[in-house]
Amino acid sequence: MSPSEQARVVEAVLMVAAEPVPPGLLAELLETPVGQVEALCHRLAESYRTEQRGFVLARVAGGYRYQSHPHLAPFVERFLLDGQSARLSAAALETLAIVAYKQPVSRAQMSAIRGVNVDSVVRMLAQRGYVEPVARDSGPGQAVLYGTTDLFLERLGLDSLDHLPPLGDLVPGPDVVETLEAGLRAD
Amino acid sequence: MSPSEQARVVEAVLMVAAEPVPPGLLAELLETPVGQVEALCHRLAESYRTEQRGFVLARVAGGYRYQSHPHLAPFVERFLLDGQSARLSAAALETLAIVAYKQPVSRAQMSAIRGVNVDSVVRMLAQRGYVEPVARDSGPGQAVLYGTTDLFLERLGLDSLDHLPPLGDLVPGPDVVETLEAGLRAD
Amino acid sequence: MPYEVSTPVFEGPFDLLLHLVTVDQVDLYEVSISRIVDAYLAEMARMEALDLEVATEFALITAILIELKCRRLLPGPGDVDMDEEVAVWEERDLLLRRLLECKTFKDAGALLSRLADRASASLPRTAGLEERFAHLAPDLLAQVTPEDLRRAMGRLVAHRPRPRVDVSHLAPISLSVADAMAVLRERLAPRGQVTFAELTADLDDHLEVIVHFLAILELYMEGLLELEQAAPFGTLLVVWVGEGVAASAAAGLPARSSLS
Repeated sequence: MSPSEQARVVEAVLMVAAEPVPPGLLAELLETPVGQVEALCHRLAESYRTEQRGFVLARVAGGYRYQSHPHLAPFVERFLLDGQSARLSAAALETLAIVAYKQPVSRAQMSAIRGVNVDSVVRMLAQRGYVEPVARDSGPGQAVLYGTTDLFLERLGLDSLDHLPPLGDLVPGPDVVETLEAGLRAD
Repeated sequence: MSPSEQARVVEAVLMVAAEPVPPGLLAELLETPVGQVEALCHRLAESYRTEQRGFVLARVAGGYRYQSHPHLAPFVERFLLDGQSARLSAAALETLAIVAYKQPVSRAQMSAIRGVNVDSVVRMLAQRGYVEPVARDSGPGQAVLYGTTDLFLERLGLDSLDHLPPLGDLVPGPDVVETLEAGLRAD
Repeated sequence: MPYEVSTPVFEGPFDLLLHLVTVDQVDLYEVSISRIVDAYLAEMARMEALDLEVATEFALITAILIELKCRRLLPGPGDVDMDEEVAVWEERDLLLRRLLECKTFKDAGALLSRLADRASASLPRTAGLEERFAHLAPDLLAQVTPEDLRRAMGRLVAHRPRPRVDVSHLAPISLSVADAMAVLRERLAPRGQVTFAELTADLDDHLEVIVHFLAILELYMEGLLELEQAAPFGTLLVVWVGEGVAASAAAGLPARSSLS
């Protein structure tokens, strides 16, 4: 693969990555020594600078990621204040409810209950500070378990989790519980 | 603000946006007519193409967003590992097509077209966020009417429902009609 | 999602009909039911174990074919020639339209699948908010109450799919016999006598005609009307003999006692 092709792959991968990507991972993907990847990212970052792009290629937390250019922060801030929808989506509300009532709970368990992948929703909820990793599953895989935060309680006006409205009459029949539990065990 | 400065702002904002950003929002931010924003984004997308970037500026679900370049899909897929959303069955796709082209449409109407009960399929499509209740029938029974969501447009890479290929193109050709007619000969 | 359930060959009766007509070139009206049954038994024999869903599907399709044949055997609403001819054609056209519509959306589904496949080669950026901007994000919980959470959880628990009996093959009946009886009382009482064809002239749906016919039989059993037919398949005359006739145009008819 030519260096310019390698650069394209790095651009594509960093564009879709949700977290900083360690150079080692990029090296594996490109089947190239890490040193070469570092040099490649360096050149890319440099080119964005000289082209005066609105984004930068930053080295953070042991990896590379795209960020908005610091000079443009005022615009980004205005965009975030005006442009973001201030309502919680139905998907986010459901996921938050699962974390609130079932914590500590893994993403796989949330997905099993909601029937869809919850990764991006959980990331958003964590970014907003409503949920956070609280433990690791003791089973194989050691999945991260999530719980709600103090900010969550504060925003909902709750003293503690004990003050969440009891599910009570919502509790489903034993057959449904069985199905649910079978689903939860499957991960 | 110069056009190149405006382009930088667009780049910065799109880099932090989690959803497609409508041109109207960018226009407000830049204090510029929408038409100019559209032209700007067009030029930006064009420049990424000619520079052979690993990412593209796509117009989806009524807004702009960054996406990985389709040619680099093999690398991006290997990087993301956790498979994207599960594929839909033929039954689900047919039902989704009915909603897409006939919306707003009730479950009874979908059943009538497909000749089978669609309840569980519609529930699954709603859970995945591809369809949602959009209205209620004014007639007796006030059936829930369904429509497609922005997520549906995003998954199909469409800017709006107007960009769906016209249903007229899909109507079976004269040969099929002839065969069917012969098969249903009344005497 | 670990797997997708897919019915082995046919997805619903239309799917089967489409297949029979377009691929096997079967003439639905001419073919004997037993031939279809044979074809289906052969299909099921190829399966490893008897699948209840497929067996149901098979029963359902047979029922539909019988329904098709029955519909054709039903006498047309009017006198012999033109009306009947037209009715048969209309019925056939309706079925043809439905099959074409079903085929159209089948193809549309395949098209959506191709679009989605193409789109999935280009994945979106989802990283979202950088942490330095986190404090600027609007409070998404501003409108949310603890009760909202409880309800959301309730929806999730309640929405578990449960096994259910598929009754979609039963055509929806918008009109009950009781409804039709009420309608007929209203229409017959002032007019005294009227032909069945006239009574049902404004009905498009065969099923509604049948419901009206059943309603007439009910009213006959209650002794509220008499039926007259000069010859088999001849004009069916419905004569109102119930209360309310005296004031109507049919006042001259002799009162009759209940037959039931």
